Amino acid sequence: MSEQGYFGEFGGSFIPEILVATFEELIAAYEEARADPAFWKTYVDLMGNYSCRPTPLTEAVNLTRHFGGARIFIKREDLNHTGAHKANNVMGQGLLIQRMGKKRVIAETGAGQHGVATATMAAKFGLECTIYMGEVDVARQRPNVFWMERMGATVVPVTEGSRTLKDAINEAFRDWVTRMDDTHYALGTACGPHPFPEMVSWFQSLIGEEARRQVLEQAGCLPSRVYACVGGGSNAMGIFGGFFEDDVELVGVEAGGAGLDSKAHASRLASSDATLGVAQGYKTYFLQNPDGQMNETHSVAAGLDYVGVSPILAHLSQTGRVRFEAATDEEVVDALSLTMQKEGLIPALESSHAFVQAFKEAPLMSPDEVIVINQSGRGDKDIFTIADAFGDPEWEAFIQKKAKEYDAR
Amino acid sequence: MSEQGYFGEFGGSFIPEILVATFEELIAAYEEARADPAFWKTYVDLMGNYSCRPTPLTEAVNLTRHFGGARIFIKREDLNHTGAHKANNVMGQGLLIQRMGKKRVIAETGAGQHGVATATMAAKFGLECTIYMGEVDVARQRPNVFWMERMGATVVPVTEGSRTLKDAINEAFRDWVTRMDDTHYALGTACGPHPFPEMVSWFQSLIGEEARRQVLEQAGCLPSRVYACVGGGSNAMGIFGGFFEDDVELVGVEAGGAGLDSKAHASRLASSDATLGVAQGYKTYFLQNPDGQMNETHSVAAGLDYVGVSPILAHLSQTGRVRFEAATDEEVVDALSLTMQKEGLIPALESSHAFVQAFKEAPLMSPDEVIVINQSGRGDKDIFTIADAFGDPEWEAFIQKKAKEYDAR
Amino acid sequence: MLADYIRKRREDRDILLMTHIVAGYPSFDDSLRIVEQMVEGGVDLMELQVPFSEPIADGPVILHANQRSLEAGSTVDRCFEFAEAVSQRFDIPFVLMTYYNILFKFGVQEFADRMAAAGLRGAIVPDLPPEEAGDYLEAMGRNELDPIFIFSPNTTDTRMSLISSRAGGFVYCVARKGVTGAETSFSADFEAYLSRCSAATELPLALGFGVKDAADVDFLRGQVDIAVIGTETLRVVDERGVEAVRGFIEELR
Amino acid sequence: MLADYIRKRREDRDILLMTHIVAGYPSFDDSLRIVEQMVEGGVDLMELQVPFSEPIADGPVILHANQRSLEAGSTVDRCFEFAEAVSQRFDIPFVLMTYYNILFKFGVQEFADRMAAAGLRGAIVPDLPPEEAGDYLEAMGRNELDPIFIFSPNTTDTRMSLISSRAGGFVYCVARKGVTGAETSFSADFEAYLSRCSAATELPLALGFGVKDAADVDFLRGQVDIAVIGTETLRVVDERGVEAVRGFIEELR
Ligand SMILES: Cc1ncc(COP(=O)(O)O)c(C=O)c1O
Ligand SMILES: Cc1ncc(COP(=O)(O)O)c(C=O)c1O
Repeated sequence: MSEQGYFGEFGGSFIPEILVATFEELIAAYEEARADPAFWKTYVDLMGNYSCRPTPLTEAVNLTRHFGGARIFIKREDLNHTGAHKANNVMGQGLLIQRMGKKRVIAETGAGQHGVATATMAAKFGLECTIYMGEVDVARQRPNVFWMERMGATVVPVTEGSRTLKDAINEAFRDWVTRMDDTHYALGTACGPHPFPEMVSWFQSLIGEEARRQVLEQAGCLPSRVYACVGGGSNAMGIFGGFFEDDVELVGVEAGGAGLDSKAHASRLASSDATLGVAQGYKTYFLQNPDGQMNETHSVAAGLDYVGVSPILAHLSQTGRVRFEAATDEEVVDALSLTMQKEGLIPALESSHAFVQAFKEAPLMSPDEVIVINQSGRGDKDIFTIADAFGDPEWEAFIQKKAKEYDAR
Repeated sequence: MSEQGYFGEFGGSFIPEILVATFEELIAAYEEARADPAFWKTYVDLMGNYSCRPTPLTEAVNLTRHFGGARIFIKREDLNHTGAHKANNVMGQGLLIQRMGKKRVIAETGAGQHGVATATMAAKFGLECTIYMGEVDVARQRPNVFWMERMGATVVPVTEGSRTLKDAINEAFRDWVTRMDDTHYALGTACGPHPFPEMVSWFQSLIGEEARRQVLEQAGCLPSRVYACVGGGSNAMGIFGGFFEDDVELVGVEAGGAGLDSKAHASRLASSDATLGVAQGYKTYFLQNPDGQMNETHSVAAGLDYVGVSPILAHLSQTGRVRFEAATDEEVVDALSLTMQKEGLIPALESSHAFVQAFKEAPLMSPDEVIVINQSGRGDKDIFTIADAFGDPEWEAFIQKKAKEYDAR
Repeated sequence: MLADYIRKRREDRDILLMTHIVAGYPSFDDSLRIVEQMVEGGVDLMELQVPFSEPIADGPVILHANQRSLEAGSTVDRCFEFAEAVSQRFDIPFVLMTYYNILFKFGVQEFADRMAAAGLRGAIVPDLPPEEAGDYLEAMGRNELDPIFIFSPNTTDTRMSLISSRAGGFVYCVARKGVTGAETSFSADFEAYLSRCSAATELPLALGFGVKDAADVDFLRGQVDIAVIGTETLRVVDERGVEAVRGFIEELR
Repeated sequence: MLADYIRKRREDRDILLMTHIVAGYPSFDDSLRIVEQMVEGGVDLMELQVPFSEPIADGPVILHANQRSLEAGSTVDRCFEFAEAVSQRFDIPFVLMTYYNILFKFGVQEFADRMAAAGLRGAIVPDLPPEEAGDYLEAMGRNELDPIFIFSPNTTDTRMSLISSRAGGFVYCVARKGVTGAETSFSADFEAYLSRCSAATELPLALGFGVKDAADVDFLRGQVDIAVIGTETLRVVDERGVEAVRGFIEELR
């Protein structure tokens, strides 16, 4: 049996027979592209001309002063077109779609970030586009649905299961099974069957490549530690990718939700609640019950609220190359608030998880040391969630007034 | 009498005596900075490390194909940190504030874009910050108010006059008069008393500098025409600045609102409704009644909804160097919609005005010709306005549901 | 083994019927009554699906049944009890259908042992390709259980041979691209596909995904050994009640 | 000219009072009654403000009055009629106060002519610095109207001289940084400031911005020629009605 797509005991490809040919085609296209330096150049150029890569590495002078420890640098994936690192993966897969000659793209989305990025890519590449999104997420992330629809995508609410991200993934697979000839499924994170974990990580590796170069240039040395939040794991794999060969500690931060002992979290690797399993086409740690049924998870950040985790990260956790921590919802809101006030940056709630852990450790480090935090996305897309997280009464009054205007129509 | 700050018959400095010394100080600081190449370098570096300059110039392949005329390139100011060209000016003035040793910054804001940019800069530079915003705008642009407050700024609703942008400017001057020792007023556009029109244009000239270099690199030639929307005129001055010496037609697009013959517009130079006047500290064309009282203006784009216009642009209109056109609200929504669907870009409603005019002209031009549109900002910050402009019923239902949740608390 | 049963039974019948239920949907009591109706209606073998929270290869109807069964408290243990009860009580072979995680979490070896103990005859695990099935095949073999695999129209000939070499009982042929229950249209390529399937394996062939009435069954007569009726019986239960199942099955031949 | 009137009047009074109204606020009828009350209360001269939609140098109270007057339909023409009426009827000098755009749109020359025709004696235009005032000075001069300019605490000595050289009637000294009506605290620097003002000009000095009761007026006695009561009378009208104005003025000295 082929060991393709395994990272230690994690990964693999657990897919229905009907998708096997499609995956073979995808793997072939991916491997061809990966072996072709012109493809990478096209990709880098596209990201330079359409998004704003290289994204800056911003030195957080005020936060550094505030904590009085390590020098803090922030990698600014929030400045990507559509507002997050998700754009990297999606544009890369868009180029692969062109290579494969497909005409339609589908994707799952939780928070909506990956859906917006995919709809954007589809518009740019002239592809038909369907986005699967849990009904619960459609309801709470309407702004993103609005943009996807305006960009010409069809957004299909998924009404089964927990009606969130994992169900949207299932539904996307269901679509793919019926239309694999003309359709590519652009999975949004470094999860799923081979080649997705590896391929998505490859596209995201731009982040780490740039960050390594930039930190050497700006700080004159490698960082002691690099922090990234971990949902599926793509932004983390992206930035970590630049530092695997270096003596740099890599720290992944998962959603601690209401606390690791509350069960209301989404920590697969930082908690001991997850166990090895096989679902959604791959083997990794899942938050599941003893029967193997997936649990409901919780996080203030929709993008981290997922039962599984990249098999590559599961492996790196096992080997000890990446350390995993968790940040609670409350800590996240505090870190976000501090970052806004000190630096004028608005990290996404997802990204803020990485900030929490960095803020815990920076003060204990020496001023000679440097750390890098990956700001995977911008928070201003999530005003509904963030305003609720802050419990802003003026915001509530504004929405109530707006609703009355609509009622009066 | 000094002719400082005049552009033809426009401009000047009509300020209360109490501000004269403050303006002298500002002018001195500005002239010193302008004469100091290190200042510009610091500014460019800051914009490179904190925002994502140079912002890309994106070739709009699909729109070009759609219109079948000139090759369309789009300058991506939407990718700036905080989502618009406003950041350029604000960060530049931030550096000046540091030079002057002031501890507090104030600003007016209409749409909220400049307010958010200023609050961001204040957070980054550790300044106390007060933003004046018309009460009407506070009510309709609550998301921006939310972000300003989270960044630590105080937002003061202005309850007099039309309670919009011009009233916020008046109020900011009122504040400045009482606290000019420690306070800088960071005006948001290329209007107001000298040195603001010239200084703001200087900071924004980064846009044109980059765009010229990029279009030569990417298209191999200069553009035939460059399009920019014109509110106060800063983004237009910014991009035009790169092409003044060239044989390039410059087109400024004002808010046509409900149509130029409706009076419900904000076209100072493209319509014949405006007359020469002196207000808010400078001389230019104003939309005013025969007594010299300012009219109420209208635009779907809050950032263009202003009675005056940059004295520099008024002059360039008079000399014929810049051509002025107007785009109606309806045309703007159509152009926005097309741009989203064809390119996956979301121009701000303001920026969409420039797209309207470019779309009218591109099909009539030859495929050998190149045009550049300045996408001054991103539209996704304005979802409330854009959703209303589209009349999206699902959005309304979402808001109504959200309001009910809040009601139930 | 199952293949023998199927070949034997085919001596009397020109096509066999295999039906499918989701254990515990709408309840275990109902499941039992549905099995009863099906057996009385004359089905030749049955798939019992152990519900899984992420049934990636199932269409909306079966997906829904999985969810409802779990919500009603269905557990793997309870499903085995149910399987044991029906295989003792009814004189047709039962095979289990579920997703790999259910086996994996249980322990693949233990799961196979337990299947055997419950009197089940084989298993269909749609998200377990033969490449990943080492432990599973071993466990199934040790318990003399048939590992049923799937062919699809885009499975290459080489791969069909590979699959066949691992498979037991019968091969489940997917009639068209798509998840269970979508509208089937037997295309021009259909015959070519079926002859590829027959050529690739000695095992009997079952054809599934979308079979829903006597006309569909008629069409398959002589072409495959087993017509699989999956989603449609769930629809009958949902729309016309448990008691309608027997009549529905009877009308199929 | 005004300076002579002021010097003359100062022979009898140790301080003069100048009050301010916004023409047409709350209405022109009320404005007339307020002037009447003020004159009866003994003010020595008055500022009539022609409302402007963008009164950049005025504080909230006067700003508000500007807006309300305009909303009530006040026009420049109506303000001139009003000015003419009061200067005919009352035996004190009236000066006009407004922003430059009102003059500019009207035509600066025509505006000055019209002021003169209405019997006004001078004008205060707070957003017109002397550097921009060429046309204005000429027009005022031709009509023998006094162009009243402003000193502020951060006006340099040189600039004071420049301003003084252009000014007529009196110089309006701003007592503290700030817009009209803000709380005044006469700081230690105050005396130094006033002596700089006196040294810079031969013209009488008026002191404004924030004077609000007899104590304030007392404090100014002997230091300047004119105490300007601006915002405070508007407050009296707003809070205690038109009829209270006379008493308020009388109590000031
Ligand atoms: C801004 C942002 N960061 C992080 C994530 C988590 O995904 P991943 O772990 O794949 O980077 C998301 C997912 O939506 C996101 O939107
Ligand atoms: C995105 C955007 N574009 C344009 C403008 C208009 O300003 P200006 O004419 O100074 O560029 C604004 C003002 O808020 C804006 O937000």
